[in-house]
Amino acid sequence: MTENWLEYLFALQDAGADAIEIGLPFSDPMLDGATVQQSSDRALARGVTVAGILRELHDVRHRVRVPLIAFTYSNLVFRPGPAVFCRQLAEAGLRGLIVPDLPLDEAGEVEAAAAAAGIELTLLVAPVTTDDRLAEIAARSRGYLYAISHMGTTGERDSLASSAATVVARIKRVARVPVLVGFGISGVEQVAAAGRVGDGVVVGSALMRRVLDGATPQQLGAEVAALRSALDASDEEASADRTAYAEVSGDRR
Amino acid sequence: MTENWLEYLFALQDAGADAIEIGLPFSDPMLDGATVQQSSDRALARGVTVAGILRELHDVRHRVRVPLIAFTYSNLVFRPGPAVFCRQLAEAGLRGLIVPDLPLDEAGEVEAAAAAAGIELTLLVAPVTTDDRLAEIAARSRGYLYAISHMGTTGERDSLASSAATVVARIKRVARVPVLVGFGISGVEQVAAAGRVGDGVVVGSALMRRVLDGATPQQLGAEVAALRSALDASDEEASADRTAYAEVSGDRR
Amino acid sequence: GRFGDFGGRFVPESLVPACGALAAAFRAAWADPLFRSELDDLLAVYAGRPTPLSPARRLSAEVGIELMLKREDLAHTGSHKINNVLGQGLLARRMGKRRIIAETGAGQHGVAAATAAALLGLEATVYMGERDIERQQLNVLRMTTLGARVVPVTTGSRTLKDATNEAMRAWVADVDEAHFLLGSVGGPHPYPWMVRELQRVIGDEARRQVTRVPDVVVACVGGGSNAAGTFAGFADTSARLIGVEAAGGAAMSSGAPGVVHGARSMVLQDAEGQVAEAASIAAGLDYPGIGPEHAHLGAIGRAEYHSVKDDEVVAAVRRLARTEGIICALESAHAVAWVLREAGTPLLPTGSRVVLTLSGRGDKDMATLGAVA
Amino acid sequence: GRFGDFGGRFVPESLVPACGALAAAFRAAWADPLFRSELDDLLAVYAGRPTPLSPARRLSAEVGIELMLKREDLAHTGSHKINNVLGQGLLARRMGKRRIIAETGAGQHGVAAATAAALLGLEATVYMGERDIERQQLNVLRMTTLGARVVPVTTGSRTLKDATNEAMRAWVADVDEAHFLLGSVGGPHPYPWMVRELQRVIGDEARRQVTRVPDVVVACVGGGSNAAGTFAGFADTSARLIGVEAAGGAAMSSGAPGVVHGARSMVLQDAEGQVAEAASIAAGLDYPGIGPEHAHLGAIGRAEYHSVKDDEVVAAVRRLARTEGIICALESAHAVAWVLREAGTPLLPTGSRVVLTLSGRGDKDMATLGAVA
Repeated sequence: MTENWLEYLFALQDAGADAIEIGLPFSDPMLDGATVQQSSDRALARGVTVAGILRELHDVRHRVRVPLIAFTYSNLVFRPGPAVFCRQLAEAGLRGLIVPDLPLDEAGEVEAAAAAAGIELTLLVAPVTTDDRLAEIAARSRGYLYAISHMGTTGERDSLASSAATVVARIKRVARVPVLVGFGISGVEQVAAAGRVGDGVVVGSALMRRVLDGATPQQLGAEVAALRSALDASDEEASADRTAYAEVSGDRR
Repeated sequence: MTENWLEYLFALQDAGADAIEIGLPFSDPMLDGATVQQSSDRALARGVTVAGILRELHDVRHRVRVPLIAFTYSNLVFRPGPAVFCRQLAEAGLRGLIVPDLPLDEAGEVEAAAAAAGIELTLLVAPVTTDDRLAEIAARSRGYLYAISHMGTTGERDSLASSAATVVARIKRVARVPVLVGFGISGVEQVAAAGRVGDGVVVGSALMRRVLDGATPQQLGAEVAALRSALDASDEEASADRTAYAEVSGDRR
Repeated sequence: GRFGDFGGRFVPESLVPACGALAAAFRAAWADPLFRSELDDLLAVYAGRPTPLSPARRLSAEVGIELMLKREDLAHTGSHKINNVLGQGLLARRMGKRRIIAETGAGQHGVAAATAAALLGLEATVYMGERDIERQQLNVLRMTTLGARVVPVTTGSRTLKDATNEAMRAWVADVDEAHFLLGSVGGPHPYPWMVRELQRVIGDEARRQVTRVPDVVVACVGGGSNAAGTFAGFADTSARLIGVEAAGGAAMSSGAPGVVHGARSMVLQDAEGQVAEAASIAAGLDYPGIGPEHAHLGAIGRAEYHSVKDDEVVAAVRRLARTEGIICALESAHAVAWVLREAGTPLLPTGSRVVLTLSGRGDKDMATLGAVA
Repeated sequence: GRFGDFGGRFVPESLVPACGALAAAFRAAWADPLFRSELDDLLAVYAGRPTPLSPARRLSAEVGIELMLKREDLAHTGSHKINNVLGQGLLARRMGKRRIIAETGAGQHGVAAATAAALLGLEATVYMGERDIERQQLNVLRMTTLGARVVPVTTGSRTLKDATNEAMRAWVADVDEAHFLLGSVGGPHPYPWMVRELQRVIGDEARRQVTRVPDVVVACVGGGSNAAGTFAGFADTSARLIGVEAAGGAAMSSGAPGVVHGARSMVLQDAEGQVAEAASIAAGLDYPGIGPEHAHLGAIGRAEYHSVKDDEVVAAVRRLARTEGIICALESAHAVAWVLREAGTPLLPTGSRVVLTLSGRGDKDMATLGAVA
């Protein structure tokens, strides 16, 4: 599991993921549930570093055909400084950045640094986000808009929150970029349901748990292919293109 | 040890004790040291009662040739009432009563009851007793005056307290009855030293410890005979008669 | 020192002069404005007095009375015991004593005595029953941290009664240098009077803090110092005074007149006068006697004494905690338990205005409470 | 919410509206005389305020300064934490919340939060690191006795840092019904400002209690709420303000600017920004961050921050206990240890007049202290 995280990345790519989220492990993942916390704790305990992950991605960047998006917390951005951090992402071949504890109000410096480095800073929208804020977030988010499907942390849930459809519908009214639906989505049914409302679905913890449980890259690829099919099926019922967006455990293996 | 306490009593009598103190065990012997406390605890735990002790003494009273003096605490006197209690003592053949937590100031009722029942209430004098109090104690004490040889509880000590000579000398100036020296006296040397200053010596804890350690009535008798000799020897050096006063464990076996 | 038929000074002749000197010294000190102001200053800037009188709003609403809590749990060291030890500590220093000797049951008095000794630069030796040492480990650690020597007492029931015997023995042996810092309103004169006077600050404050005289004033009673101090503030009012004993240590309900620890009072004892062992979940009430003034107040009918059982006490601690956010000592919870049991009955009619002294906080009892969970 | 370069609101979008509503609600409440008087009343008749300012006479004489102790150890629940929880508890009720969520390290804030919840009829859930649960059993029992649910946190270092993460996660999931009752001057705006305002009663009282402005005001700092509240009362005076951190959790001396738990402040962390685990004998200071206002006060030079080691802290608890009869919390003892170390040096010249906040009492630490005996 330690050494072959890149194999999982390529398995996901081969299975039809449209974009892949690269989690950079943080010691205090405030918005993540138990699966990501454990995974982060273990990775850090093993000596995994952000620099190491980016170096490995840099080395394989010619084989990557889908957008890679970094997902991490503010402190890892501010510690080196947003400008340095965004340049490092860009050099490693990443396309975007998501920082869940960096709301609009605090995002200015990172936005500027990202723009300067050619990194798309994707902002998040929650079910409780007001219309005014939503309008501004939609105006400033780059690459995607990330719809937090429910009030809670990341991690699998029994069913797609009813809040998901509502928030995505509100976002889509003002969005200029594709809307991804994330937080706690797992299984073909939920993926299909999320796909019916959004432009794409983020499946994070559910896949990570499979890896933690010992799935091989091949097995994980098969899972993602199944999700991809479910999403495509939902696509036929709905009107827009759908994106399968999988999170990989560069950080969280 | 349980059944034969009267044998100890007669062994002491045969060994030359001039008077014998009968401790009536109390649950909270505030002025007694560890030896008497343990002995009292054990006796009470075994079910020993004051009534039982007095009944046994009553049964052998024709064999007793020396004065028997009860030693106990106020609560055992007040619980039945001083009048009843003193009558019970008299009926059992006891001659006197010593109540270490009944100072002059509280003694009135017991004094009257004792007098009425023909019991001598012996009062105690401490090294710290003032001259005024000493005069009144001397006037009211019956049978003996009990000189507390040192400030502390009963129990053996390495040597006779220097306070003993001082307090006894003060008492003898005003005493109309023999002065006994007690508290923590053990061994022939201390008995001899105490005997040189007082009219008699009370040896309590030291003998009781011998009993607790398993001495037979015969062995205890031999000890007392030795103390008796020491006392008589000191008598030859001094001017007055001496009394060997031994405490027996009616209560404290 | 005499309260009707009760009180007195039943001590060995060796202690008579010391008791006399103490009574004289306290009488003089208590009449000395300088002593009083030094004590008042310590009570205020050191011990945190006045303690509040807290309305127990939620619990009052639940049981249909108006309950006000006199918060001795907020005093320094966590109980009313600090009032007494500061007074006696100052007195000991004034008398030129070098050290203090104290007895303790739950350890609250021992901690308070060790505290006063540390504050005033006196040595402290505290006698504590072996059984109490086991169940009040926290307080033992507090005492040793304060620099006191804690001496385990292994005789008798190995609780407060025996610790008191041992402390008195120790006092006899060092009566010149040592002050015996007795913790409750028992013992020979002048203790019951002196300790009540030092504790009357509880009742005097509460009297000033109420807007009008309450119908009922209630406090737990072991030896009875917090109750005596509370009652003193309301003795001349129409308030009914209620002392609540542990069912297993109810000297008033189940005892008989007797002489223990230097005073005549009510005592749990057998027919011959052997003192019984008390049995209470609250180490501070695990005592077969009661202060002589309580015996007197009960005899003349000025105060009533009731008792509650261990399980009522445990339930009372929890209920007060959950409704008012106050974890009181198991001792204090006896008063609470009585209120909970009697509220709405003829003993405590609906609508009664009640002042209840919470004598101490319950941190020390958490292990005990955890074990009966 | 902003203190120079520090502070802010680095929270998930899901919490932004709640933080905004909280800031607005607190601003309105704080300006509302009815709210203020209700809080002041609770602080007085329930929590025991004002707490005394005690002259430490014997220790002062020994070290050659004039030391005065602000006695938060005497406040209800045993620490200054009660000031904050009563304010936030009233605010939560005013905002219509049904329950509170709290994080705790030493358990003092958890106990205080559970207390306020019980008093005000709110449900309480307290997150506590598994390691802290082990070393602060007493406080765990207190919280459950008060009716709170204590949730063990098993991630990361299993201490306060992780308990805070978990509490914030729980808040995200129940942001409508729950108020996140943060215990220190960290977290997203409005917490650092709100908690400092609720704690400034410490400093305001002390300021009124001194006869003239002291030379030095000193308090321990973990998150820093007792220090922030104390400093607030002396910010506009000439007094030097000193915060004392644990050597193993010295965010000011050994940390770097960072964003943790919703605010930018000084944080112990590695070169990439992974937050370090603190290590202190005092669970309440076992935290890698510090409130953003402290970071600012340090940056502009208004306050100085120093650190002391565990062994100095243990010695300080014992010395204060033996000279003044006060067993303070291991947290508070950091301030005492600094005074003991520096008295007579240029940092704290002989004759200095010092106000030191004793943030809490040490009952909870007796087991820890016993283990290093």
